[in-house]
Amino acid sequence: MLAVSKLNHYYGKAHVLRDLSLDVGTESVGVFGPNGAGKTTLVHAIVGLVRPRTGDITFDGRSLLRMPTYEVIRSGVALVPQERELFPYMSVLANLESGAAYIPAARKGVPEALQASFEMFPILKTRTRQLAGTLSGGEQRMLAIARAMMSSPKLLILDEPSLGLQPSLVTELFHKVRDIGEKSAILMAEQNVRQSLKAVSRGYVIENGAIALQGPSDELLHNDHVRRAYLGL
Amino acid sequence: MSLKGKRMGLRVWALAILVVVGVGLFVAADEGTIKLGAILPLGDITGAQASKAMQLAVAEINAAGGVLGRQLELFIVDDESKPDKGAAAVDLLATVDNVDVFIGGMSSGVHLGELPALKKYEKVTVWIGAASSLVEQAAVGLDWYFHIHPWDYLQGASYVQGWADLQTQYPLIKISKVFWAYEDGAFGTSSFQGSLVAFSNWLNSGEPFKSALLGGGDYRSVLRHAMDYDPDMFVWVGYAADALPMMEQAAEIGFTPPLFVGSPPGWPADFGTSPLAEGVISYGMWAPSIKDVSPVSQHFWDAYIAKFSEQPATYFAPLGYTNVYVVAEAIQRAGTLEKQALITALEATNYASPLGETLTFTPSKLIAHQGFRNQKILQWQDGQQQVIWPFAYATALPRYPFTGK
Amino acid sequence: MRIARYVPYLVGAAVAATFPLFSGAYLEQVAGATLIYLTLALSWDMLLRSGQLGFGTAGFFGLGSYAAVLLFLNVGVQPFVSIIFGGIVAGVVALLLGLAVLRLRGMYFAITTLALAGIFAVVLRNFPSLTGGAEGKMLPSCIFSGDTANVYWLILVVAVMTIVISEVFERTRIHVALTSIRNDERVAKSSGVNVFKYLVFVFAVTSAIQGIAGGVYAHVFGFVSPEGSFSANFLLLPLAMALLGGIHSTWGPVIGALVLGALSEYLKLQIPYGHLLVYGAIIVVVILFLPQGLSGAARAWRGRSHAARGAR
Amino acid sequence: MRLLRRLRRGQVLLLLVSLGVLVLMMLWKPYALIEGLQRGGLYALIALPMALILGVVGIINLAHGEFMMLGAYFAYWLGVYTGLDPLVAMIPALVAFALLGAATYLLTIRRALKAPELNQLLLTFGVAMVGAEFANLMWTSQPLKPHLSYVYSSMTLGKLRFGAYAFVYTVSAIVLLVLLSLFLRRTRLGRAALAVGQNPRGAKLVGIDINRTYLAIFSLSIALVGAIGAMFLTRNSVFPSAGSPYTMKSFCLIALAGIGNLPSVVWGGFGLGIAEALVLSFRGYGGWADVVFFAVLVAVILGRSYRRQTA
Amino acid sequence: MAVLRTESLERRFGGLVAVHDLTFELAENEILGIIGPNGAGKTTAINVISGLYMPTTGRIFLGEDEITYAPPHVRCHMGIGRTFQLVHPLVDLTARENIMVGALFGRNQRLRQARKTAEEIAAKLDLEGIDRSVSDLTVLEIKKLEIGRALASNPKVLFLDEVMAGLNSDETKAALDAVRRIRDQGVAICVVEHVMSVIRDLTDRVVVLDGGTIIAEGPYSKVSADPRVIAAYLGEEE
Repeated sequence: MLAVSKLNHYYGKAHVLRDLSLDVGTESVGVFGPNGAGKTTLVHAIVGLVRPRTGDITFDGRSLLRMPTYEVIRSGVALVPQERELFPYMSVLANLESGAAYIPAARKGVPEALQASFEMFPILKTRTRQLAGTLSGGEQRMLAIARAMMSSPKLLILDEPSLGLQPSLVTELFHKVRDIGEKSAILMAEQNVRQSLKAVSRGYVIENGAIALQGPSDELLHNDHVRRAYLGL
Repeated sequence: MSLKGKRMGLRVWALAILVVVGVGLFVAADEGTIKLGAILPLGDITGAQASKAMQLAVAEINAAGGVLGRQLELFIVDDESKPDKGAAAVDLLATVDNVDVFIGGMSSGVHLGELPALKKYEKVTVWIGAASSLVEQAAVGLDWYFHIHPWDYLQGASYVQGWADLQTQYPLIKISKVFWAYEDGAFGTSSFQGSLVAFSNWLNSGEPFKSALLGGGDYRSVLRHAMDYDPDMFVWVGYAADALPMMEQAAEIGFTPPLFVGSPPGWPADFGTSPLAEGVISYGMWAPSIKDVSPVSQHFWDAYIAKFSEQPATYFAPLGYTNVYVVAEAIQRAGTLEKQALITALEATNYASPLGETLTFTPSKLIAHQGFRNQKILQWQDGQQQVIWPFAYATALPRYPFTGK
Repeated sequence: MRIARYVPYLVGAAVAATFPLFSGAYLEQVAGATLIYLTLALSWDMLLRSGQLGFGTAGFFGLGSYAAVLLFLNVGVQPFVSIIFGGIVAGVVALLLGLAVLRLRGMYFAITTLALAGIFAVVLRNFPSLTGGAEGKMLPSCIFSGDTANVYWLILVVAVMTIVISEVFERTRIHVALTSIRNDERVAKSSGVNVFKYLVFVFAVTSAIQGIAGGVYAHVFGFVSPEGSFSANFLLLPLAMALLGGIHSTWGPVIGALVLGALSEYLKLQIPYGHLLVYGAIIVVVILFLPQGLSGAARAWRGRSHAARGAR
Repeated sequence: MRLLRRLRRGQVLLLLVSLGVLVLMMLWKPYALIEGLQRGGLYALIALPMALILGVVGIINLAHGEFMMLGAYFAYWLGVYTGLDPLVAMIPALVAFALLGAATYLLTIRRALKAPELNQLLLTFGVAMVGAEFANLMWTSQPLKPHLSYVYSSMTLGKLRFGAYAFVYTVSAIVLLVLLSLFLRRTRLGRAALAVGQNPRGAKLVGIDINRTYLAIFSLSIALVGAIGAMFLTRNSVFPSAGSPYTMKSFCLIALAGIGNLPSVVWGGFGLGIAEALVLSFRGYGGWADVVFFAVLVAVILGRSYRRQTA
Repeated sequence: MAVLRTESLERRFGGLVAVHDLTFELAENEILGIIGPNGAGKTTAINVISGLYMPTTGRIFLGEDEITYAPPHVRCHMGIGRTFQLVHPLVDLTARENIMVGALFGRNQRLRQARKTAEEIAAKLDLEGIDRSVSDLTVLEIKKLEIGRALASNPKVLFLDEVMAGLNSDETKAALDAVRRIRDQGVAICVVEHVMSVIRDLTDRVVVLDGGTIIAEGPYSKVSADPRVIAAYLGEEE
């Protein structure tokens, strides 16, 4: 569904993506690596927030490279960004509704989608009128995921969803991600390798902007390098 | 030896250059045009129309054969209503264009900045702008300086005379209590100060307001204070932008003094179309209706409209026209551009101007050459500004009292 | 080699110093006014280098004008002394106000300085016995009796002094302090920069320069008035000049002031009616197409030609 | 939680105090209250579209007042040629100025969206200059104002006699506030605008075309301020520099209210209008009215910054 | 003798308690690691100690001196140096000038002296071409620049907030060496890191923060075996 090929990008002189290629079918795929490895740049490039210097990105056979972000989103990709990027002075409900309001395909299904959101994250249902900016970090993360799901995306991209969450929530979160994976394809960038590997079926390890390793989850889980560098074992 | 030779060479060169330049100047001065340098705010309607009226006068004079057989040439520089630009304009006209006479002028503040520059060249200057007596203080002792516009205190004195005459002529009119509303800038404040001196035998009260020109436009508190004072005459000193809103707000709160006087430098073009204008008295030097009593004014009016297809809307238009004619006639009388002769000729000015009266120069309180001293008292009647005083140029009888409808 | 680097400066200085010898009064007058604006543009930029956007330029200019004129009229000191006094008053007032307002950042600082400038004008207008009220005050005679060459040299001295101060700011620890504050205030603080002290210092110095410029202007044209001395022109034109020339440097505002000063005068002579329309359009076009200003564009061009030649 | 309660209590207190002040003023200086609400209404009305642009597009539009001035000219000349009342001319003004706004956005603002704030400031300053000088060339500096008899209709309430029409500004400010709030909360475009204003990147990520939103909001704001220009004309003369003082006032008002806070723009406008009218109501102290605006501004901004620092 | 000591530091933002009851010491020549999940309060703790935030309650001592309410630049003069989590190079200054900021204002050196200091420090950190502009530097070089600026103020205590993030393994190795060399010159160092291998290889002692409070303390080997730490930081095993 999503194919990224030979992506290169620079910030100033810093080469942050080096010939990076990966693809996502209908399964859940993880992208792992340390801070600054290029994970965020990669997902930003996919949704058009960053314009890579060279390479190509196609989604359902269409190139996303020159598409403005809103068109990428409307074509069925949703991103839950690291910084969540909620609308802080809007209510939880308005934030959720905004997830579907600008996607023509999703507009009709708002009540059902809201229902699904509240089922997935019951806490949100109790806070519909609260301003998003006043939610706790964990709640904001959930809201961001729920907002992205409102558009019923074909591909959901999650950028460091466990960031800043307390451990119990992290576990819960990856359960949810696994659930979501049954409906949508998922591309998840994570530092928390140990847990997130269980939520995806396949993974890539990025170091310094290039793919260092790739393979099915359980293979990675037993890889020496991964165990040493990311699991501290 | 070699050094001396060089010096000699230099001297020869310098002499040669001097001769060439001198001859050139001499030739230019003799055969060329007579140059008038005008400084005006071209972005403002006063300056824009004054400059056009000057062009009209120059065109007329040149068409009639010029002055002393030479053509007039008019140089107009925009002062942008800024003193530094005005001063630079003086230097430009004096040193680059080499004008023979300075004319023009509008704002007092700009003129204060121009005077030091004018004093450097001491060329004959005939000025139509600047009413502030601060300017008069700065112009003391300048024998080459001719001021056509009345100073603020002269305007005041002329109204004193006017109202005295009007009260004598029409016993119905009685004035003892006056309220002055003046815009809180230099123009309004100095007018008010001058009026207090001039009208010292009346009971005066006054308050500043913020002109719409500077973002104000709400006069109601001042109008209410005036209403509380219950004056026989209410005078506001502001700008054209204040005119109609002032009338509307007076009507709104029901303030209808027997005499409602406004003295902006110009009136909005459409003021007369408002019924509120009826009976409003205005102070000024000119109104279109003067053409009915003055053939010069009639001619000016027709010629201006014919040339520019717009009506002269401010008294700076006839002033600009007057400015050029006064200078041209003086040069003609002097027969030369020589300064002293020109000053003498200007002192003998006796020009029937389109403003109605005949212009002469006489000493004022501080300066030697003051032109107009009198203002006119005008009244809006049936949408037209009519002259009601001086009686010599009156175009209509006064209507009294002001109705406020 | 090193000397060659200074040649343009020496030539520039020589031209500036001898300007009255080969120009006329008109050009001196225009150059003098341009140099006043240059002083304001440069001093405005000097504060901007700390990241603080000041809108008080016209306010301190007017304050300096009034202080100079009132001291001159009431105490009868030398004009030069009164001009310096104008600078001191503006600087001290900025220092005191700075202690309060320099905790503000960004637009809030900008708008507060603008409001303070407004307050200066209203306050001065409302004490007519001292300040002449709305009419202002007139000097009995202008400095040098209005001789444009001397006036030019006086303004040149002030402008050069400002350029020198600006260069001192650029070449000493002040440069490092201000730039670090502008780039990242937290980093600056954590590296030992006393941010508040530097901000107050720069605010006071630049305001004092603006006050001196105001004092000079008042003495050159011989009067002060609330409308004239606090005119928005003394804020907006310098700002436009600095931005057009290129901010955060000495030479950007200098170039911007010289270009715009000459351009506005040229346009006026070419297009008597409506030159300001063209002037405004030029500002729009330059901002859209040369966002870094003239000096930035020159730098970019030079950089490109360097790169083309393989240098660096 | 306790903090929240204290805040609430503070707000209630503030409301009570301001109500008390209003009642006192009604008894003591009724005219200052009435006229303050009217002039404050005009301030607020003009500031609202500027606040919209600043809140959504993030641009301080220094040409704001000039667009209002051009709107007033538009209404004036439409009146001359077709006899349309300025209040009716507001409708064609909306259309014409939406187009003018769109053109301005596409030709200038859009190209400077990513430029530093200062460049945007200078850009709109240049646009303002072009606007004002265009008007000067077209119609000279001579003020124009149509005569409208309804603008000086008055009301009598007991011993009080005051202008009724000028409340049109007060009412319009409130109506515009309500309409804008409804627009921002209830319509898809309005919500998109809010979203873009609060978080442009977040807006992109929910599929909002932010360029189109900017264009729409800029055009809408210019359309509104053009129509407000027509309403301005009913009680004021129009001339080329008629608008610029209101740019400054609007900007100050928005800074006072806090960016993005439309209701506070309106209440702040009323407050400042009343404060000014109160100062003006004292004979001989009218010259200090201008200080009110600046002093309140400085006090509020400083107060807010200190509160933030101690919080 | 502790170089730095905190007593029950607390910092609240509105209702949120970012740092709670933080008491720890930093000994001379020690490299202390602070770890914990994102949002645990690590960076807030550094900000409170370096003076960017004032503590809500609690006290901070640098050696004998209490610095609880000293402004940040004074703390820098007294000997606290730090880097920032997301690198904050001063982009309008050259690399040399970036380092000079610390020397000029932290150590109060003269311009000429500071230029030399910058050179020395750059040499120590293997940072070449120090008259380049920041935009020409690589990520590693910018990190070195951050450390260099902090070092230039001659700190007694140096806080390194995630300086290894984004470095490849060779670069990390080089950076580790550099940090050790700094310690060897008598600077106590406090590192915040995510990369466990760095913490393991570098630190003498580790403090684990979660929810703004210390949940474990001790050598890495001990801490990494602590089930609470694994639960909080590494993620719960099912």
